[in-house]
Amino acid sequence: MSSEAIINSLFVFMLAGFIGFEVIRRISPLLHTPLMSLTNALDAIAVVGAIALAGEGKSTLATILGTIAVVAAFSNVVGGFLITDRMLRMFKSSRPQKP
Amino acid sequence: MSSEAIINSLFVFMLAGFIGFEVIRRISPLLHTPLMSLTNALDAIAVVGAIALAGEGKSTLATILGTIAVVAAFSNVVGGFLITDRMLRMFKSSRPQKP
Amino acid sequence: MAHVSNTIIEIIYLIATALFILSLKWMSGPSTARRGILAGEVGMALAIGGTLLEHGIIDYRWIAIGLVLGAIIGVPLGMVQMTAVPQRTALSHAFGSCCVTLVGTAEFYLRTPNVPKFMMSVLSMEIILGALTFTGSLMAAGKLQEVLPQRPITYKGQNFVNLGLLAVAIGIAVRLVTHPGETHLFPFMVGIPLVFGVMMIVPIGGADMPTVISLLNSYAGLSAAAMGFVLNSKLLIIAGALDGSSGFILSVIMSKAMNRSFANVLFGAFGQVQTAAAGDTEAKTVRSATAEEAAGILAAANKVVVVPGYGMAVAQAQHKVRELYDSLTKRGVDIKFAIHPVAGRMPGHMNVLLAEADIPYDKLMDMDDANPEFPQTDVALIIGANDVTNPAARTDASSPIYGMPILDVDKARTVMVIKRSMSPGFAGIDNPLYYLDRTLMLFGDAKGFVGDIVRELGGGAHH
Amino acid sequence: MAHVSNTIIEIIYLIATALFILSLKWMSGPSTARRGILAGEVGMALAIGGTLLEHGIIDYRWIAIGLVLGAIIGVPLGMVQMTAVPQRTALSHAFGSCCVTLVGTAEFYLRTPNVPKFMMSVLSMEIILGALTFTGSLMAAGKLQEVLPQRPITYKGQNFVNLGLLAVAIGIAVRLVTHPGETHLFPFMVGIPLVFGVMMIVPIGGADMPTVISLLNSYAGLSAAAMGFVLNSKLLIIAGALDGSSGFILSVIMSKAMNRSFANVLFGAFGQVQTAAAGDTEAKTVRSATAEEAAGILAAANKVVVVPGYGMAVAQAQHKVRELYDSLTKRGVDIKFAIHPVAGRMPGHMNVLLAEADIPYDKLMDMDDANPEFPQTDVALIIGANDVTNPAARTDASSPIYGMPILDVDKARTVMVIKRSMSPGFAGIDNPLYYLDRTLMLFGDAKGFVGDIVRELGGGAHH
Ligand SMILES: NC(=O)c1ccc[n+]([C@@H]2O[C@H](COP(=O)([O-])OP(=O)(O)OC[C@H]3O[C@@H](n4cnc5c(N)ncnc54)[C@H](OP(=O)(O)O)[C@@H]3O)[C@@H](O)[C@H]2O)c1
Ligand SMILES: NC(=O)c1ccc[n+]([C@@H]2O[C@H](COP(=O)([O-])OP(=O)(O)OC[C@H]3O[C@@H](n4cnc5c(N)ncnc54)[C@H](OP(=O)(O)O)[C@@H]3O)[C@@H](O)[C@H]2O)c1
Repeated sequence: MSSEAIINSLFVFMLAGFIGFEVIRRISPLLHTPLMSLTNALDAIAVVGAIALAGEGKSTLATILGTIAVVAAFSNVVGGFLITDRMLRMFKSSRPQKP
Repeated sequence: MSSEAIINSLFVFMLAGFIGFEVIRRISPLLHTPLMSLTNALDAIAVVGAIALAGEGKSTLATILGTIAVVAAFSNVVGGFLITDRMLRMFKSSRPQKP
Repeated sequence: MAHVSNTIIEIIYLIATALFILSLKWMSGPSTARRGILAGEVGMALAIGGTLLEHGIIDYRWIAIGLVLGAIIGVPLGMVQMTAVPQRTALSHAFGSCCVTLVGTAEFYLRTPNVPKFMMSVLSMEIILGALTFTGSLMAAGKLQEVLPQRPITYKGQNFVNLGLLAVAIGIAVRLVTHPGETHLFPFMVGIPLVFGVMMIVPIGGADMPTVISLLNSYAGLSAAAMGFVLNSKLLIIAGALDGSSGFILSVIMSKAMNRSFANVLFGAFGQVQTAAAGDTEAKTVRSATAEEAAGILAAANKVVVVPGYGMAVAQAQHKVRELYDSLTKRGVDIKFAIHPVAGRMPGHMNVLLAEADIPYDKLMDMDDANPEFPQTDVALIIGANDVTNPAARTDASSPIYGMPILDVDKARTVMVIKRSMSPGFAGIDNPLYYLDRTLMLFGDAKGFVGDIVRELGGGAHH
Repeated sequence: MAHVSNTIIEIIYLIATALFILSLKWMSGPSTARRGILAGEVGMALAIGGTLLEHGIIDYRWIAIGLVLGAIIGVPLGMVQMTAVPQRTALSHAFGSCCVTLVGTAEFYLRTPNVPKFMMSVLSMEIILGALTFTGSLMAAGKLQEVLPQRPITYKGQNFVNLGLLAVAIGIAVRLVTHPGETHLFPFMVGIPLVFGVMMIVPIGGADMPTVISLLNSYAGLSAAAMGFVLNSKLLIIAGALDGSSGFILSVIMSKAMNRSFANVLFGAFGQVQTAAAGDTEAKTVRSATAEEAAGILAAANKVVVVPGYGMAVAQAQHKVRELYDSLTKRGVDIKFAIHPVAGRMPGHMNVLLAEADIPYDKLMDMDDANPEFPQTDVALIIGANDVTNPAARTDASSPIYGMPILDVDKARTVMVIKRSMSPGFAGIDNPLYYLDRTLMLFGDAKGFVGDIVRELGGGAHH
């Protein structure tokens, strides 16, 4: 892991942090619960790391742990999007909703 | 310039773009003029590239162009911050201003 | 070639990241939120697709199995009752951090003994945060689901023990950073945080869980970001940072609205909420009323503001409330809902329940919009809410919730409170509101009582 | 060692970047804006300091000379009159893009003939954008400073020629990407955009410059970002992206408020504003009044809203306006200011001028706050504004500014308009407002006339 890669990662982390704060701070309290389940689903992107482990077959241990990790993370992907979608379907306006 | 460096730059550019839009969109019209001169000063960060050129002495051309570039950019740094500061000093509230 | 197509994969990740950010931006309001989910789903699909294309991958069987199993577990997790959302959220944090911890462990054994210092530090951070979030979230889920005892379990020197555990884990991490070859230490660096996660939750009351959960949320985000550093994946770093800041901001909002010091939350909300002796209650007198009387008052009102709280959630009363909303609207009564930021047991709890019962979201006012309305309100109908209406927060400097922003229901002409007894709410303190002359207590289960009122209104209520 | 300290420099850049972002965040409101500048200055100092530490640098003489000269030029540029801010801004865009172009040129000659394709493409983008922004901004500055003819110079097939030039430049760029060795082509890739920059501005009227300027602003930002790609400097990429989006957003705001299609702006606002024949003016009659009468009406009013415009800026009348504000306030008249987003000739123009005259910014209302106030306003005093008050934008579908959001001054009980003649404003169209019965024209130079009114008020005005 070159020191340049580290710096790059730090820059990316810093910028993403700023975006996170700017964006999340402005989400209406109305949607805080769906927000929680959505970020949950997005965070489950860790599944990509797990997939690589499970597939690259570098060692038996890696494959086993990787596979379990895929199960755990992917269940979050499916469950997270599913429930967020269900919640948002519920939110209806009495006025015709402007897109 | 490795393809990885390119990707990194693209990521950084994309993130910075998002931040730019989120942040600028929310700046009150009251301050649009100072905003223009501030971004001006910040953009003059290009001076770092110019400094490297002028100092690394890789070629006479590079040194000459670099030096001119330093003059151009640094005058923006100085002028930009100066006038932004002058403008903002002018903005006063009739109420005691909360920090 | 391999080179090029790696670039392509990276570009796919770039697009996925942009979609993730847009997904959160579009969550800002209900009108764009659906689009937000879509963006998130597409981004996720792209990211997973891109990974499957990667060259290193030689064997797809285990991946397939994993994905299938994951989907099978995920669907029920996505179909839970709305009232079960808090524990569901905790559970998914557990799954997420489980994944992170496992990946981190595997990475360590693949790379040891030659792991660069920085790499080893982030790896340790990933694993410690991941492990404690894993068990911590499981505990939290257990307490919320009430399979574990809700009440805080405390003993002397608890904080000392807990912080001690954490210190040891960090000490081991430091040692491993300098001597990444000492694999025998590694299991402890995983194990001790697992224990710490449990110990951390033990002393915290069930009602405090939501705050803990969103804190664990930001831990989970951080560990995912750390994993991104290890795997040098910008996609992961960004997703982790977004998740982390989201959890962080939500816990700040909660602790502010609960008037708890933010530090208190940051350090895992150690210690329990002080339960003030509500002994002097009998002294003062309260006026109570029947469903029939309540229906009469409501029918006579022009403007009614309903203040739902945790009680409505536990009683599952939202659908009855919807019926009440309908029959009052039919009678031309202007009925709105005032939602306190920490009403219920998680942020936005009430909004989801009322939305579930098909109450249009433009009838829901947040605290800032609602408070100016109470002075012009004929009836403030409080359904299973307590602390968020407690005037002591405004008036009584000695009260533990003093300074907490509340809904000024006591400004309404008449206040009606549906709850089962005089017993206190989450903060465990008495509520002077109940002893005002303008206040009528409607004792009973939220669902049942609202049902009765609706029936009364149905059967041509008075005048 | 060299390695380590490079890392340190990178970390310095990281901090500088964070400070730049904070600097913009804090510009969001007047109370934090000063802190914003400070953050920006510190960040800049860090960035420059870090660069000076870099190992490649062997000779500091030229750098020193450059910095000193830059400072010498910069100070006067920082001290210009507030009314000269538009041309000053244009000039600084020219300087910035000059720097970018020069650096790009040097980089090319240092790297040719072996320049990777992607590198060469961004390099070309940097140079083309930089060069056209350089001459374009100089032209803009010249027109605003009125050293160049304000009026648009047009000829047949102009757009064709211009776009042709641009096409050729891009063609050369493409060729250079594939054959970076053909150095003889390079000068054309610099020269043609320089010419294009001039040609692009020639057909644009002086008054349209502000929109062009903020567009050039975003070009400058983009070219700086491109330079960041070339030099692989995240700091530059981020600063460029921030500057770019800022310029972009401001031009969107302007074009919206001016009711010009955004495309029209994006493509360099080609073509000029149509000047409607204001021939039928004589037909209708207007009522005019003297300073004495105006003073009387103002003194009798309870609520006065002042609508400043470009005329106040050219007349430098802001200080007299301040005196008017003082004497009316002393008489207990409630006087406020309504600022249209595109009043004057650049975004926020009026705010700066009034702030310069020490008028507290909480007396300045933006359009959305102001419009609901006019119906309760006794006197709307328009000082050198025209288009932004033109009711035709609401009523007359045939008007070129139809649909442009305006200040509804015609809803006020009395309207008084200070201007020198009946001649039109920037949009070159007649203003029906002047022919209303409730409207009084106060013909004269803004500064002089406001001065007279103040004197009248001073000398115990009527009743
Ligand atoms: N929203 C969040 O994110 C969050 C997170 C953590 C903590 N909290 C805390 O939770 C509290 C929320 O306030 P709140 O007013 O919504 O709830 P609360 O203060 O906890 O009061 C709930 C009330 O509902 C009544 N109740 C319980 N079950 C009922 C039933 N089946 N039917 C009718 N009433 C019932 C209870 O009184 P009876 O027992 O007499 O019926 C209780 O007084 C705040 O103190 C907040 O700080 C919120
Ligand atoms: N703010 C921006 O960013 C921006 C950018 C580009 C374009 N614009 C355009 O500029 C216009 C701004 O509207 P506006 O109402 O502020 O200005 P305007 O519509 O251009 O009208 C200015 C008026 O001021 C009068 N005037 C000029 N010199 C004067 C003096 N010395 N004393 C008194 N009056 C004087 C002129 O009438 P007399 O000649 O009769 O005195 C003229 O009618 C809009 O059309 C807008 O679209 C704005």
